[in-house]
Amino acid sequence: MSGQRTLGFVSTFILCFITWIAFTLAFTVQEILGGLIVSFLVSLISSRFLIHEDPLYLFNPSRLLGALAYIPLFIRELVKANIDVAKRSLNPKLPINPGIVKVPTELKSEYGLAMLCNSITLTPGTISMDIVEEGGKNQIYIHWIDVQSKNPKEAGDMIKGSLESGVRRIWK
Amino acid sequence: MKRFFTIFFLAIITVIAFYVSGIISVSPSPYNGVAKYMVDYTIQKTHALNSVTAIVFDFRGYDTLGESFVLCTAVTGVAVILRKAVKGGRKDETK
Amino acid sequence: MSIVNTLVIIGMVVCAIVTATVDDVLSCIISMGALGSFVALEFLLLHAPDVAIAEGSVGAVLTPVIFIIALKKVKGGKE
Amino acid sequence: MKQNKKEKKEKKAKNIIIKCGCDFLLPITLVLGMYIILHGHLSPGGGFQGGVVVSAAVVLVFLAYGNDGIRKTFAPDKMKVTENIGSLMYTFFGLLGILMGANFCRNAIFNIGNPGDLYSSGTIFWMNFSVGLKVMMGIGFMLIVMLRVLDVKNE
Amino acid sequence: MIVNYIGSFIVIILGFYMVLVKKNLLKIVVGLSLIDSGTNLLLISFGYRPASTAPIFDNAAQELSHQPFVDPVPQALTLTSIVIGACVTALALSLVIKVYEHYGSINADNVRRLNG
Amino acid sequence: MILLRIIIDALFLIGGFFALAGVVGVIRMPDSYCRMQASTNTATLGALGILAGTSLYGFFVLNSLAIGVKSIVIGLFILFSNPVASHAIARAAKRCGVYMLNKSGCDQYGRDNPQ
Amino acid sequence: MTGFNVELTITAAFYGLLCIALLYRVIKGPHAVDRVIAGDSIDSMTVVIMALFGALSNRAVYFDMALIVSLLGFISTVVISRYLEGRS
Repeated sequence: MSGQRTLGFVSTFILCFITWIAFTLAFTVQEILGGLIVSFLVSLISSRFLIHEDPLYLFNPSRLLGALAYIPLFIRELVKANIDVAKRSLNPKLPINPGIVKVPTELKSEYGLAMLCNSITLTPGTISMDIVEEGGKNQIYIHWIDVQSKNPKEAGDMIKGSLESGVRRIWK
Repeated sequence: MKRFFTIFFLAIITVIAFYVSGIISVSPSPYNGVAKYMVDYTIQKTHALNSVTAIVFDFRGYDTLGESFVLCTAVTGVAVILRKAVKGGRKDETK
Repeated sequence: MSIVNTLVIIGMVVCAIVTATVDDVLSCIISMGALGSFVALEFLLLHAPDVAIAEGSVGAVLTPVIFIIALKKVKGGKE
Repeated sequence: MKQNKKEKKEKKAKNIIIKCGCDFLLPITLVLGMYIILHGHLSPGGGFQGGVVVSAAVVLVFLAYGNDGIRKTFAPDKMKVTENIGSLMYTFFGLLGILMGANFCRNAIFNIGNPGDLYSSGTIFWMNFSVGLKVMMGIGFMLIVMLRVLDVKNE
Repeated sequence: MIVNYIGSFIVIILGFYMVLVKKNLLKIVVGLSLIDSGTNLLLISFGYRPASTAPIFDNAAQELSHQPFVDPVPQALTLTSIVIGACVTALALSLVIKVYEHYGSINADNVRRLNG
Repeated sequence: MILLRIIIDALFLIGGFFALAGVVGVIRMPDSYCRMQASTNTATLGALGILAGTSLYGFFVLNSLAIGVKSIVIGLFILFSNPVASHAIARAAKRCGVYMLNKSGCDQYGRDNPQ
Repeated sequence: MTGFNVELTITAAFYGLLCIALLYRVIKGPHAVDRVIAGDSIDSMTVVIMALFGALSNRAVYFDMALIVSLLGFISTVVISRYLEGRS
């Protein structure tokens, strides 16, 4: 357990130091030293909150590649959904058909679920409202501005088809 | 009746305020005296780059001392007024 | 930038009028938060970033939290 | 009735998104606050602003874990003591001017380092640090007290 | 900059209106906070000068050295004022909580009547 | 130089267009949940387009590393913090029974969690 | 300076105009939730105007303000939603 905690401390330290470098952007000795001290103190407090399960989970190269590959996928979905909602709201007839659907998902880990739900919320047209666990499977309630299908499987494919496969490459 | 007097009073204050703002806006604040001194001597006397920090902590340090005491008093006052919450928390901690 | 300055002042005044005239206490607090946001932006436009940071951080963290706690504790503020 | 209670418990346990968001944003907030405190003499900011940003950590922990999380994480008595230590540090650095033969708050040791470095400008750096310590602990203590009011029942 | 003066005076007067007319104690505290914001804006507007920049001597300011600086003294005073405003708000709200626990009402008239 | 200017102007135009669409949606939509959908439109492409333009402007026109990197960091912060707020307010609205326009007749949350 | 001032100013003025348009929802929201949504959008637009003004004045120090507002702006919304959940 103690080794686990040390590894979590190290990964939090790396995150804090990267953040400090992005804020200051000065590479003198004093700034680097101050960054090391601040990151040490901060990760002493917050490492037990940041790390949920495995501290070195993201340092696998395949998962880092998956995270890099997720960015263009996400941007493509974002632009598509944005154009769709902009068309709907600028149309004088306001063609909306709202409703709440329930969608099953395969993801298990907390960060994976949170990442999927945040991606769904960020693409306009869908907002994730709640997560419940039923029968060993996590179900997400989604408010959808244009309900095209009430069947959970089809609706899931339409809303989060490519997003979930992208997330599953990173988290379990 | 009371409400009418209140609104009448506020209306008078409004008229005076607009008149005053007209007077202020034609004569902008000059830039000599204490402000010029403080800006000129910031780097020379304190080696700080931010003028406002230099004023707050060096030229007018008594202000910050008083502000610090006000903050300490406010925190203590909140803790004294809501004493029940602090006590309840402490009881839970010892459990 | 004087156009932006005028627009921000107009928004601030409208927020203040909403704060003064609305009945519900929760709506009053929400529009006061919007007024704080406008005032912080106005401080930045007047070239005072120190004051803008102070107002922004106080208006984002301290004020809404303690107001909501007080509102919760007095049970909605109904008399 | 029993089923209803069970359902409620399950819902409370599944509040994942806010918890993960607050967990991820907590170290970033702390680093941002420390950056604002320590760079008070180079960029806008200073003790008070950075202290308020750091004390947002209390609110983040409350949003993620409720009052139990605050009780496990912070120690209010030590925070009050630390606030007083910060106040004493400020007074000491103010009195340093008198000790060096000038008036109160006179910057007597300003010529250490060049202007523009992180550690420069003498007492201003240390006063920033002590005021930041004082404000973060004071506002954090106040927020903890006010958040604990929510748990106390009216008799 | 007459717009700034008029806007901040309107905010201050609306805060006065809330403090004088409203019966709800929470709204009175909101009015105090409004007066605070308006006063800060008025103080900062006094120090503004056209075609100037913030009083921070970093690398970008050395290039713009022909421009004057904004008056930094009101900014430092306003910084103190904001801290005191936050303290006043916190203390007033804790008093409101205590008044509600004691009297069971936050209407100013009821509280005055019960007080005798 | 002229190509850079065209790119930055295009980014600003994209941001302004989507922000306009989001604001019109917030004003016109019939119920609270649809207004929320439109407000995400403002916060994502409306803000990210402008911030991408500002970052390019800082990197290549002003030659200032700090402006470019800080713009990107602001965009990342908006991406991290905005959906949490959006999710929280949507759930609270449904829990405290705000009116929902139910044109499709498909309200599975209300069916599973009766008031 | 470099000729970009016109675009930056026009974009900032446009966003300011949109902020005032959003105030319609603050004035006339039937429920408090609508006002919260409008306030949240006003926050993100404020961040955009701050970034534009910092780029216009060519000072990197103005961006710290936008960092703080974009990072901490969600706290008030989440706190208000927590209050609304408990009220029902």
